[in-house]
Amino acid sequence: MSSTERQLLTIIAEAVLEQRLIDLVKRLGAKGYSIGHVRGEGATGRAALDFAGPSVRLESVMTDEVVDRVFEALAADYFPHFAVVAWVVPVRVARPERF
Amino acid sequence: MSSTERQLLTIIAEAVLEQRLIDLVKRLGAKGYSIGHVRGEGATGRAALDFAGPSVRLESVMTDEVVDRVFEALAADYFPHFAVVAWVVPVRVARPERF
Amino acid sequence: MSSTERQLLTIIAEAVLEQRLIDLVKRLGAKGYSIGHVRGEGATGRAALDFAGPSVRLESVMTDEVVDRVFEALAADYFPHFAVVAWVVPVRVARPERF
Amino acid sequence: MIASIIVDNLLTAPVIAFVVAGLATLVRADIRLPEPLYAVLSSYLLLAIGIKGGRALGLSESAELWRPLIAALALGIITPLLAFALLRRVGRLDTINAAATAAHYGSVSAVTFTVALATLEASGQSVEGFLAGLLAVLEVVGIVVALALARDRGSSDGWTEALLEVIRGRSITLLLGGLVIGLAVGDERLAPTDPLFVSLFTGALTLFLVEMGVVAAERLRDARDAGWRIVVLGIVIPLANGAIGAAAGSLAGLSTGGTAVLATLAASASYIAAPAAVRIALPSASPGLYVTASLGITFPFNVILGIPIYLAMAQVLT
Amino acid sequence: MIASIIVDNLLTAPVIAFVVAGLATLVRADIRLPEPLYAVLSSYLLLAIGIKGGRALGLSESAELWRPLIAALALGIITPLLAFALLRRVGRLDTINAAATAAHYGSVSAVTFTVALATLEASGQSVEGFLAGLLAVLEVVGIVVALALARDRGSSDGWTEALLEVIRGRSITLLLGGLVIGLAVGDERLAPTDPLFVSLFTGALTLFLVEMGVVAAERLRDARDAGWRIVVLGIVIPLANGAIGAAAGSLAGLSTGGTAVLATLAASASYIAAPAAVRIALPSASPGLYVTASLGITFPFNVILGIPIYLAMAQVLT
Amino acid sequence: MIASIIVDNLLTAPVIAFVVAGLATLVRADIRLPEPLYAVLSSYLLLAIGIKGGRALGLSESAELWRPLIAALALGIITPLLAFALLRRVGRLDTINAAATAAHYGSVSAVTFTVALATLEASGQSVEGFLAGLLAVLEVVGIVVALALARDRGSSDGWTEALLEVIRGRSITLLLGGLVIGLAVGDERLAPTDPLFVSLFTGALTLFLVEMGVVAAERLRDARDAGWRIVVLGIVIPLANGAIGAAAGSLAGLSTGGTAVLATLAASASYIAAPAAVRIALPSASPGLYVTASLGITFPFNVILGIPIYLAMAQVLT
Ligand SMILES: Nc1ncnc2c1ncn2[C@@H]1O[C@H](COP(=O)(O)O)[C@@H](O)[C@H]1O
Ligand SMILES: Nc1ncnc2c1ncn2[C@@H]1O[C@H](COP(=O)(O)O)[C@@H](O)[C@H]1O
Ligand SMILES: Nc1ncnc2c1ncn2[C@@H]1O[C@H](COP(=O)(O)O)[C@@H](O)[C@H]1O
Ligand code: NA
Ligand code: NA
Ligand code: NA
Repeated sequence: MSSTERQLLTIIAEAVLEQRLIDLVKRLGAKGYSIGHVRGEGATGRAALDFAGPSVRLESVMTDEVVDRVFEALAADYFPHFAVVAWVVPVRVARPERF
Repeated sequence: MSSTERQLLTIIAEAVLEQRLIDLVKRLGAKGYSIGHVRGEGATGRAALDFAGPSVRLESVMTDEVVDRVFEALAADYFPHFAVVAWVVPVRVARPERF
Repeated sequence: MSSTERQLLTIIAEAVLEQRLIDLVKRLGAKGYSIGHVRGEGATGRAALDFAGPSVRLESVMTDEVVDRVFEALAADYFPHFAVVAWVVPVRVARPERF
Repeated sequence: MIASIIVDNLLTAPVIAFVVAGLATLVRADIRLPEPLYAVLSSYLLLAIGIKGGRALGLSESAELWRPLIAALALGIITPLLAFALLRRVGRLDTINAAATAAHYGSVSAVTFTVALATLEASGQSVEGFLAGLLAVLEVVGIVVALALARDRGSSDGWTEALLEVIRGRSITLLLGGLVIGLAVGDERLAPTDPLFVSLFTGALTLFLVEMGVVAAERLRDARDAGWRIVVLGIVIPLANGAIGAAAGSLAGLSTGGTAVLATLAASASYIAAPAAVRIALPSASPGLYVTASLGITFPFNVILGIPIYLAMAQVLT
Repeated sequence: MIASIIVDNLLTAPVIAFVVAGLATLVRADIRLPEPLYAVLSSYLLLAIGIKGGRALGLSESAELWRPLIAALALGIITPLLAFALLRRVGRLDTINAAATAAHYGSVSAVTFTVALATLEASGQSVEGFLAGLLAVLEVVGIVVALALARDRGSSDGWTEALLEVIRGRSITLLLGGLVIGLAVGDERLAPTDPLFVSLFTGALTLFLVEMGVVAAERLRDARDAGWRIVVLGIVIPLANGAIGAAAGSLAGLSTGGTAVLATLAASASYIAAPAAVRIALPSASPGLYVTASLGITFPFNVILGIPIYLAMAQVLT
Repeated sequence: MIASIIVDNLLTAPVIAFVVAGLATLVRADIRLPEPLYAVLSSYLLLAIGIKGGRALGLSESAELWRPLIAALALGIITPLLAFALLRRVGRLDTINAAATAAHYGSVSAVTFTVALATLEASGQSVEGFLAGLLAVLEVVGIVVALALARDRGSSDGWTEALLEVIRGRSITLLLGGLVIGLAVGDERLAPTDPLFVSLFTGALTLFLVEMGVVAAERLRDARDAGWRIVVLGIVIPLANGAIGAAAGSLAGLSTGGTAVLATLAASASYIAAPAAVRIALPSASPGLYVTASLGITFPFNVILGIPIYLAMAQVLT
């Protein structure tokens, strides 16, 4: 395979944010995303959040520029008040034009 | 821990491919795999695919040779007609003989 | 974003271990974790394990020290008798104090 | 008299199921039902309530409806304001948290409503069918009014978004969808669906309250963090709102059963629609506070003691 | 006459539920039922239809069965060929896409079949019990014939794989499993299961059609991309196939009700078994085309208008 | 006589459903029900059995209960010991694996119990209501005794953990929760929940046995790896334990139906609570062995042939 690099961004967030995060990554340039569901604990404490169902686990493979933009937006609008964590890993992909 | 490297391959694909992808990675030498389910969007458009249920998210830790073989097979048989994306990350594992 | 590195540990294990693994990573210093469910195959064979439901997929972003401690504990108490695999990837995070 | 009504309410299958599951959870036994059942049963209950309401609506004169509708609107305005005032003064909450919590008390809990219906049915009281329609009205209005309080004080962004979330959300849509289905199909042609939507209703509610018992008990554990003022208000606010609701019901000319149900609606606190809306509109408010109050304190209080009290109020006032 | 049959069909609970949920979705309200319910209800419906059929089969003479079976086989050959011809000529689709879509019209929709049964029951018409067996036959044959068309033209690889997928897939297995259970247990000993498999049937169908309303409405939105020719054919093909089915039913000596149901089967388009098989056998065909046609156009057409039309056809022909 | 009882048992809907689903799976057809249904139905069955038991308990004299309770405790001690001896001697298993497997035979299968109830009901036999309570006792005691065997021989760590897992686990909690609900609410006030917990019971069991047929058939495939000794013991142990159970039942003064059910309980092998406990307490034991034996061999044997045999034993002994 070609060894083109892209960034895999994983976001875990409380359930009410699902649609908002999808809109966010698409608006900032991600060409695709996948969503699963998880349960967990972090700084916020479990009980206060899971009334709305399991947390969202969004993953999206994107370019470096897009990942930076998304992180900025997360830091500005979501980190302060919502239960959200995110991390980034470089991945190798085929068909780089698709990401 | 020992710092042996292996490759973590993640494949996301439309639901009808589930059994076929399992057979593929096993046939080409993967010693294990895990399957979860996600919903998402990409180049294909959501609506045309989810009639068969959520997409498959297959992950498998494998050797470099196996990952190359799987990628070739994906490119030959699945990328052209099916909704499939895949990416690879190097991971550290214990008990490398298990992968 | 700041480019602080942390380690993302992924553990896949048979269902009965769910609560035990959560307790383990918390006790050894992880500040958070997320749990999803998968089905798969590995060295143990599928049939002998899934009576208790789908396997656990735990992921937790942690410091290098914590990841080493967790791996040691896994090797001592879980690898010998239980169906468990684990791998580690370095990830970039924002707000490193949260992990 | 109240004692006997309380016993009558307590000994119904749904309420006992709630109590047993709650106690089991408090002693750390796992009586949780499988996850998908929660969502399935709550959708079923909403749709079934809606269908029942629409069916009854089809048999009512529209002239009967105006006064109860006005009563519901009035309650949707008064109850969150009263809750807000109490939460500010007695509860000592800041504006944001007081408004966030008031939204829950201004809105309603469909499950509490349903338990009231089951209790009244068990005691042979009849209830006006159109009350399910008022449930939908009250669910929205109370949230709007409370969020407006916070907005006036300049601290809500997601306001319209939050509102759309409530109005287009599943709980309203299933209820209204059921109403329309019930109304359009009509009493007679609905008969073949009765085994599902009528006969199974109380059993399904019983099953659902097993799950609610678990969830409420888990919340109750958090009550310590919320503080005793919240615990007290979690009982005082529903009693106050229930009294106002009973008064409104009797003024609107409802039957004793209908008045008891309207009082229950006024007294009940939302724990699905309101938290979701508030989380968006007032993200800085603390869910630990408002979810604990509505789900951990007020919900069990209403189910176990409140409903018989509101029924007694209704009997006095009608 | 047709007008009154249409109204009778429209006002049943399942059809109204479908319409209400579809309209709600078109105005972007979320009336979707929880995800697990979809799979659970569709398994339940298939098993219940099967059991009902097997039970009736146990009470039938096997001599009655030959002519309807031949009729079904004939329909399984004729209807996909007719659909293919129309899709090529009128629809201007290439061979692959025409064959892919024809597989859907050659196969059947168990839910459409079920709505027809409920409608006929509501109007007091009796129906031959063994029709559930014909449903299983038709489900497979039509797909095979259409895929053979594409294969002849050299463009299907996953052919046997696709076929096994259909034959061993859940929808056939649950239906046939139910048939065998119904046949083996027999009418009398099945009585204790009646509260689940008989009494709840119409209610469960109503609930299922809420979900189908959502899904079909989402598909309908895609109709614009598919083009007006597909929209027209999504109505013309079922009408043509329905007429052929009605003729076949009356030739096979079925009752009026049975003829109407066979016509409905012929007219209905698969949206579960066929898409899965076609996706494997003809991966280059466009799902946006065939799923939109069968689920977004033909399914709602049949449920709302088609079934009463096929019943009218049956009344004329028997 | 046994032949006719076997046929009577075989031809009930739940048993035929089990057989049909098992055969379908053996020929690789996919008749699996959607995943969430498995968990939902098993919770429902446990709760419904519990409620039924609690209701009957409320109508019993407590004096009647002592002797059956002692019989159950005795069975909880004797049956795992007998199983252990057979598995060591005849099965040639090491201590750990023998104890692990014995825990399954010492414990019970609520579904096997339920099939026995349905069979007896179909044949008009009445059964003491309090047996559901004995089910809860037997479920725990047998596991404890067998794990104690392994512990004595120095090889169990997770012992208390494993025990808490069983006692606080869902299957015990739902059963006991149901008992308390049934007892507290009482026969009369439970009536509104009958459509769910009584009428639907046999149908739900039938549906559940479809799923069990799939699961058991998958296990049966693994039987080859487990060896023929395990296969033979998977039939001999339940027959031996069943005979002891029948003797205990008649000594305890149970009715014929009650004796047959107690025998069935003694004969049945756990495949939910025991595997989970054993996996924790004896992680080095092989699940491929004990799950195959209890789920792949003993469960189908009991459901198809065992229950009528235990009924015949009960008829001889009472
Ligand atoms: N260190 C972590 N590793 C993995 N997931 C985490 C971690 N911290 C938090 N999470 C997930 O993110 C959610 C919200 O985190 P928080 O905002 O810290 O409460 C939690 O419920 C977890 O599911
Ligand atoms: N950039 C991406 N990141 C993560 N998941 C993706 C991405 N692109 C596509 N996917 C997933 O892969 C599926 C098929 O993609 P596609 O073939 O592009 O339609 C989508 O439904 C998504 O779930
Ligand atoms: N190479 C692998 N890649 C991904 N997941 C694996 C791999 N091997 C095992 N697993 C998962 O870990 C579980 C237990 O593995 P094992 O202990 O090897 O049976 C399996 O059921 C899989 O879900
Ligand atoms: Na209220
Ligand atoms: Na057709
Ligand atoms: Na036993």
